[in-house]
Amino acid sequence: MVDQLPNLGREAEMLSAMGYTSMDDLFSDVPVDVRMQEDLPLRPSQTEEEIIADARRLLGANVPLGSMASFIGAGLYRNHVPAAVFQLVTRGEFLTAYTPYQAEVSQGMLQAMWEFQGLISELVGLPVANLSVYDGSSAAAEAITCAVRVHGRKATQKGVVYVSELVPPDRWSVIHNYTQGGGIELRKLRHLEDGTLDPASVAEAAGACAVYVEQPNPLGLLDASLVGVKDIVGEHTAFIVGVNPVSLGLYEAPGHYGADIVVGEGQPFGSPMTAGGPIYGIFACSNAYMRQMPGRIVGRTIDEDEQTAYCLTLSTREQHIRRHRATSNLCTNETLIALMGAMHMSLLGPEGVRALAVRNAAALHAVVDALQGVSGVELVHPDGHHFNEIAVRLPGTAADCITALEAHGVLPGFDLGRWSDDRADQLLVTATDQTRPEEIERLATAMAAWCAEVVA
Amino acid sequence: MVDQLPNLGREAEMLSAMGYTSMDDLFSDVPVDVRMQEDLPLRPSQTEEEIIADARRLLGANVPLGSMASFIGAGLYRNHVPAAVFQLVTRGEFLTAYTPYQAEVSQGMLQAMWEFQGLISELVGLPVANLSVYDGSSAAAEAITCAVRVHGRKATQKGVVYVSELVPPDRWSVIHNYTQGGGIELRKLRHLEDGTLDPASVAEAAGACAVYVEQPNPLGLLDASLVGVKDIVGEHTAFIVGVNPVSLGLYEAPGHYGADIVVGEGQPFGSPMTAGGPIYGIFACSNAYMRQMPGRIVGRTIDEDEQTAYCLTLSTREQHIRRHRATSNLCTNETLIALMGAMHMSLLGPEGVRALAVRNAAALHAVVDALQGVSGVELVHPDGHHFNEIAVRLPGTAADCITALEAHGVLPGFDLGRWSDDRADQLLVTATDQTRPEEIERLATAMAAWCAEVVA
Amino acid sequence: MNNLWDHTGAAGAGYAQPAPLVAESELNLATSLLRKEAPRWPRLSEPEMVRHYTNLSRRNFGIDTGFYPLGSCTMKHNPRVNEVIAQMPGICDVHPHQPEHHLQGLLAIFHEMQHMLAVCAGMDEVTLQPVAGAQGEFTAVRCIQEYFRERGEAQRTRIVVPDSAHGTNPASAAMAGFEIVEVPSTEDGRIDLQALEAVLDDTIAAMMITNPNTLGLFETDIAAASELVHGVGGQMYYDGANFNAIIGRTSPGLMGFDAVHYNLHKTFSQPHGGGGPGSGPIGVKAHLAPFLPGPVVDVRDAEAGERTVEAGRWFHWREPEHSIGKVQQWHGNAGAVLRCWAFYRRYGRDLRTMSEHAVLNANYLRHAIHREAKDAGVDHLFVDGARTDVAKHEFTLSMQPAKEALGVTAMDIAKGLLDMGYMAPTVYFPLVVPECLMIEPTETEAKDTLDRFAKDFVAVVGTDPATLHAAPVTTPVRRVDEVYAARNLCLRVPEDDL
Amino acid sequence: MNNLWDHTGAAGAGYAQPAPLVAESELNLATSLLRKEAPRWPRLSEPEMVRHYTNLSRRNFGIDTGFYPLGSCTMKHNPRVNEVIAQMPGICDVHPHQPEHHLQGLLAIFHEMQHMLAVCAGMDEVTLQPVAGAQGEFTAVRCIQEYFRERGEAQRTRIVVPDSAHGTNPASAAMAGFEIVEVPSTEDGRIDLQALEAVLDDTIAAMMITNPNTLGLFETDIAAASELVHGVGGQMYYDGANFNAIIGRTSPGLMGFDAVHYNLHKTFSQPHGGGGPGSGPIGVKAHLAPFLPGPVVDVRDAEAGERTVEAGRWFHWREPEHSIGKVQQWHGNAGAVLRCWAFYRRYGRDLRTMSEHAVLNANYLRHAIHREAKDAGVDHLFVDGARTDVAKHEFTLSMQPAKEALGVTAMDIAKGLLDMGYMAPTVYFPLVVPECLMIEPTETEAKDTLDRFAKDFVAVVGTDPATLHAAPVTTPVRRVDEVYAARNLCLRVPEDDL
Ligand SMILES: Cc1ncc(COP(=O)(O)O)c(C=O)c1O
Ligand SMILES: Cc1ncc(COP(=O)(O)O)c(C=O)c1O
Repeated sequence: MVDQLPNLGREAEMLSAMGYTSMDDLFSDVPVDVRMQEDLPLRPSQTEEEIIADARRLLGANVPLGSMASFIGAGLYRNHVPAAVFQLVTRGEFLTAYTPYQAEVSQGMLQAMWEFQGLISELVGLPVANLSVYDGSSAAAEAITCAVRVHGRKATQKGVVYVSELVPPDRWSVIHNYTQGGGIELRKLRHLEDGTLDPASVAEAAGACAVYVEQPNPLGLLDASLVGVKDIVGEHTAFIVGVNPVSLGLYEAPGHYGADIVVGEGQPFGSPMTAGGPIYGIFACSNAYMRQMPGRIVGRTIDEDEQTAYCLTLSTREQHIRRHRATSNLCTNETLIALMGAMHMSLLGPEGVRALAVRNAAALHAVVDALQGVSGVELVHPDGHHFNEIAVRLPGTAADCITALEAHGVLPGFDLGRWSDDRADQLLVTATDQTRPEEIERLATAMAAWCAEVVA
Repeated sequence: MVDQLPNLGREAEMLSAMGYTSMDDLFSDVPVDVRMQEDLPLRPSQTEEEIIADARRLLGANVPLGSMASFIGAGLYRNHVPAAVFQLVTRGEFLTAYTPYQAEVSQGMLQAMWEFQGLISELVGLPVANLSVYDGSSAAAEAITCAVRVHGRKATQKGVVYVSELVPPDRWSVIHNYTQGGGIELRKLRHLEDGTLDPASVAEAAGACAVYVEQPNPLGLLDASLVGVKDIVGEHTAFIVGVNPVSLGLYEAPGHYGADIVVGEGQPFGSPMTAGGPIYGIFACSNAYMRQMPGRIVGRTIDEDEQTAYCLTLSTREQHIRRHRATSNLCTNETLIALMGAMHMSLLGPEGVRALAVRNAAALHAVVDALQGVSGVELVHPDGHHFNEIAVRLPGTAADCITALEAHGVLPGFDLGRWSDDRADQLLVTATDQTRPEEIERLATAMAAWCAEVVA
Repeated sequence: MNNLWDHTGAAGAGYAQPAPLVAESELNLATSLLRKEAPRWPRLSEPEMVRHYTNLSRRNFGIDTGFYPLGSCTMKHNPRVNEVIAQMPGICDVHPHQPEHHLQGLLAIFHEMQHMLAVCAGMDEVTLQPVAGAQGEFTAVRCIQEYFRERGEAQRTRIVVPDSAHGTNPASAAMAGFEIVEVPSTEDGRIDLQALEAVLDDTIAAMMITNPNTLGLFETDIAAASELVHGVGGQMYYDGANFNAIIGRTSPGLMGFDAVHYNLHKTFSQPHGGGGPGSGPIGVKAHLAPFLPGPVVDVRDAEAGERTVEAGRWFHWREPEHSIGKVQQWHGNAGAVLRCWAFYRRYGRDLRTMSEHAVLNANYLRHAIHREAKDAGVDHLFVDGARTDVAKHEFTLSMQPAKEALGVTAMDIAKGLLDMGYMAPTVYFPLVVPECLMIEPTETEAKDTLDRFAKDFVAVVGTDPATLHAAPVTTPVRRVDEVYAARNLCLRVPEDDL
Repeated sequence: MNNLWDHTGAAGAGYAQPAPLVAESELNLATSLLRKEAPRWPRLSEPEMVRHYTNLSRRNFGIDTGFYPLGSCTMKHNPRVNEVIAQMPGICDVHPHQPEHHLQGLLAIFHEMQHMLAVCAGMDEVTLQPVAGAQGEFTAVRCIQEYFRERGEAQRTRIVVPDSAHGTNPASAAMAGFEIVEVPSTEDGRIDLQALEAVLDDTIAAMMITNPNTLGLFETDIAAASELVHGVGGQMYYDGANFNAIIGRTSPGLMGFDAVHYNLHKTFSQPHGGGGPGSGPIGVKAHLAPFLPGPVVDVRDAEAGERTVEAGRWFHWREPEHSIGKVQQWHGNAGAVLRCWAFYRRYGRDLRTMSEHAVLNANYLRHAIHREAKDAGVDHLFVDGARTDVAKHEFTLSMQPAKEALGVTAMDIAKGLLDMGYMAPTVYFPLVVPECLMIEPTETEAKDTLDRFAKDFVAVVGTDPATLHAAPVTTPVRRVDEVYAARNLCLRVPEDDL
């Protein structure tokens, strides 16, 4: 504490300069009946060295994925953030700045975010992107409220939005919380047995305010039928696609097959998983949605000398101006994490992002290969193309499998029973660019041993 | 490699702009008979991710002191470098600058080094300090050659320098290599049984060019008799003291008891041990030695507008100007590590450096307490005051003890048999501010077990 | 300076990667979906990328570069060890869906934070899930909404907000579906109890308010306001953005609040990162606790064989009984919570001293400015935003007199301060103070800095209007044309530059 | 800006520490030696310290901020992953005196580096101990000295150095006790074989030379020079500062050298850190190997039970038979060697490509400057420092014509370039080129940067003399008065400021 408060020991001097004699004088306006009478019942202060020792002990008790053969993903992905990213993003000028209200001394972050918008725009194939929202889930939710604001009038199914039934319950819950206040009705967009969208369900959605679907879907499946969705739902229904941005290094940008809004979890670009946050949400749209977007947006402009400059723009959408009529309540967002994303993307370049996607695809390919050699394990969608992850059916519950494989140092995936009871025997197995061949071997060996045991 | 060479893939374009067609054209001036004909017989290039994986594997095979109960020091000391230091020193402006030849765009490093000089000057009690030399050993060596340059004429023992016989052989060897070319004769300054300087030997040294002695000495002993040395050796013999700078938080600055030159290993301020380098050497002196100092020195000056500015000064001592008559061959030095030292010192402040010294003293006190409870272990200098380390006599060899205690996860100290055969049963046990009570307990327990075994 | 797209490496330039585990030709790719055209991203080598972002950063102002008296934002120093801790594998390389026994360290930290926040605010339970203050507001309002639905009081569809409230308050309440009732403040910037009483009835779900308020004043009538709102069955919501002023001196609980959000990134110093990330936990009284988003962390006695991080205690996730569900898919901004935990540990119960110093610094600076202004004879050019003896952690000044006398606006003063090497105070907020400058120095600024700022502020006020209108001149760009930006929208790299 | 002593925290301010393990009152301190007065260090809190050094850094120029064409210094990009590796506990928290089985990873890295450096230079053995190029020179010269003493040729007391040599060459040789014989270069900057021959006799221990030489020219007569020196029984010493130009294309071994130092911090990119640290290994032919400082790393078959990092191989320290002893007390700058190992791994055998690009960039820039100058009509204001078709990794320009015509010096041009946002080239070195600018772009600069620099350089050359004499004006300070510094020595904070 001593090293944090520069005026410790100078209180008397400062108080007396104001004509006061004690700290209490400065709190004389706090009515007696609301004053705290005792010391806070908390622990004593610690030094940097003690804190770091405790942090080492506590965080050391967590099990980092790198210490096991790990195949858990389900929305967050192991990646490698190039070393330069951490070293640059922790520069005090980025790290310790606030929102760039004073553009003249915030050109660095403003330009970086303008560039971020351009990188995302190019990646997803839409003309406009904001400088990120909280995460992929609130991005999905905000996309829906945005679509309703745009289409509320003309929609034939007023207030109705169709959301892919595969959307995991946690994400669904976020969407629900964000949309219920606007009187939005969420209906399920159904999928067929093979995991692809049910065309009949898509047809039903025509005339609703929006449809929300993910590509790859939460089971890792790539669905070629998405290419036709916009044509079916029509002009007045927003086609919203949630993406894993890494997949776009290899697969078509949704903006190129009719998506009106593209959202997603930006995390694999630039951010470690960090137990789920801070991460950042991607939000991009076509021009028609621009003035109803949530979040901050940077525009390029000029200064008094007509030099290129950058500033926040389209602010009249925002809470500090529009207050309860704002397009969103966003204030503090995830700029720094988006900056890490921009840095990562700028290092990758067009060929690099493709190579990264290929590495992810290849790792999953190797995993599938290995698992197909394990008797007892079946692919849930054997005919589908997958990216990053795949659902497999086990001879027992996924929960048991996860427990059993821990002894082998393997975390084999995510228990899909947590998403839906009827998937209790399904495991979502994830591979990324960071998956190592030894891990795959260990997975296959341990899985084979467990299956043999279960079946016996 | 691809990510390091911006012009990879643009070679043809660049060559043709010059009228060339191939890289070979640019090496046409290399005579055929000295051309390398084959590819370098080396491994292929790696990516960042592969290098980091290999580094983790290889460095992971080393045994960091923090993973054991470690009591090894002998010139390098475990410390805690405040987190701010690493984050600031890796800022590109510091990290990737060269020597500040262009003062106008190097004010940051120049000022920081000028401040470093002031911090060191205050710490050691001498008016002048340079901005560091390679390390403590070359600092000692350069102090001796500096003293000989100053006193060579008037010395009655021409070219003779007395060096404490306790100086470890490795350091002695560095001193020898640096001094032999100048025709300097090194003689041993003797110590008494109790580890303090032999006054008779000091008296012999009067009239030599210099005496070099360390405080605390290499066995950790503080020698009060150093206070009288300058009076004995006289004005024309340089009194050079090698220090552990942390000890000066608590103990008198040698400049205050007559030292003409103070040198030392700066490492405990700001730098981890790093297997012995990069570290930095401290070099400070009285005004009489200033113009014969080695290394770079920053002076405060003014710019064209009479604003405060900083620049390298006293350069006529240096190799790039004086060439073979330079006071030293120093060019590249340890500026960045000295900067880490300055940062650490600036955070500590006068009371902090005292507290740090007290922590070091307290840790050694606790170790001595614990070892005195171990039957079979004896202090070599039981009546002496020690700092950071202490020599103990064992019932077997130190080498055996170190081997035996490894099984207990204890590295009990440094085998003094490596310094001199007649100390093969002596162990130099080091404690610092980072020594933890559990480590001391483990040391005592393991040592007791081993002693019991050896004696039995 | 250059933008990213000015870098023109050859195809294939940039970050080098290991070969894929399986050759591309052997992969079973979804051919019909393959991307036809690569994203037109620029191509940079690492040296170019490092220099680009280094130079961008050098065109940015942070607390690390200078005094940042941005009112309402609590721009305090970010202790550096927190960044070291936040990069440990035990947080970075951890997945939120790992089993509980993989995450005992993290759960222990969460539990400690829930406890500490509850204690400091006088609340009963805390969730760490919301990732920013605004999301915290929204979450708490949702809990209140479900609480009333559960009680059969669905008619409570309105939320009271003072006119000086931060924009996120009404925006969050509206997002949850509430109607906003704005109440005016008194002339000196405080709650107008009469105006409040006038709008209260049984359609009111809650009142949202911050204390100290947006003018930096402690709402002395807060207990009375609580009583009034509670009197009609409504809930009191505490916007914790100004919590830095009061820790250990009073608490929302003592003032009668039912729910509160914390801006951890302000009070507990998660670096603001040019706009985020943040962390916006909420605390509630027991009656609202069943509605919190889940899971929260709870503790039970450890069973045999469980490897604990605290002897005998096993930390586990718990789903509140009537949980509203989730507002973030995972467990919130765990990395930010961790940094704030490290910050908390640095103070422990001395958080009270921290708040005292925040208030000390604000009052000291206010006095110093007024004194310097009097000495320089420019004290007629601005007035206090609100009459008060003591401010809390921040204070407002109105430049209205300067505007009237010289045509110098709050914005001109702000830009003048940029030229002196400072970040400008918050300008034009709250709207109730004309030509408002809102100044919050925080506890981590040295007296010398405050003295210097007071002098420099007064010097800027005394600068001739023409110079101020032309300011800033020493910044990376001159005054930026925001109108041009809005009229000529350019939100990404133009096609022509690709 | 402020200096450290302007911070005036109260007593006890600054870095907070845990309590000592034993109370101070119980310690048995050496009372007679206790310090009477604390060092008058400033008192800063962490926020002040962080801001102080952040702002100092902002007044400094590095490769990360801009183009740094400092000839002879090889200011290439520092790959960032190397800094991550260098902070791993397996290097930071390791003591050089730990047993060999604690350091197998480090020893393996050392061994790999010794091997690679030997291969690249065509030498037989390498030591990594010297911590800078100059220390490497000194070490090699000491080895040569002991070699001759051992052979009974103690009369070899002189070392030949070209007049264009770097100052460390004569300084290092003199430190070892040698007499320096300076030989002039030919008009075009190359070795003058006749002049060399004239000074050679059996008192000559060695010739020290760098190739490409200090003017950036390949010494085409190098083999002949080697023969001459060997002819009188002397040794050839290669100053490796310019090694970046030739790797994989030729080697000192092929040219006939017996000993070489490497500037790892140049060629292998240990960040220069504003002056250091560096690393200056030396490589020698077999006859000098027994004299190397020890220990070096060697490898043997692993024995049963030894935990190896490379199957079957056990790395160990070995003391060369006639070792000169040590030049650094430990194992040299291990942390720097490690970074350079990571750098090496990035290229592997493609180090050749790296050198080719260094040469490509230098030649491209030289052409571009001449072309731009011609276009702008200022090509009469400077000339090549040496006539040549191709340069290697650097080249020199002489501003003598500008000086004669307009009174514009190389220093004026340098300061003008600072105003354009560049680091200036090396000025006034080598001394043999009048009004010399020495330009080394390195391989990590993009073509676009080179094009821009060429234009800007020519623009500076064409700037009116008065403006140039007044330059720089955009830098943190204006032209610094070095004479004032030397005449009014102020080497530390003045007593009056304490
Ligand atoms: C008074 C007040 N309330 C709420 C908020 C919103 O918090 P956040 O920015 O974390 O969403 C702020 C943020 O500036 C604020 O100042
Ligand atoms: C040609 C030449 N030789 C030797 C050296 C000395 O190397 P160091 O600075 O590493 O001591 C240098 C350094 O600038 C150099 O340029």
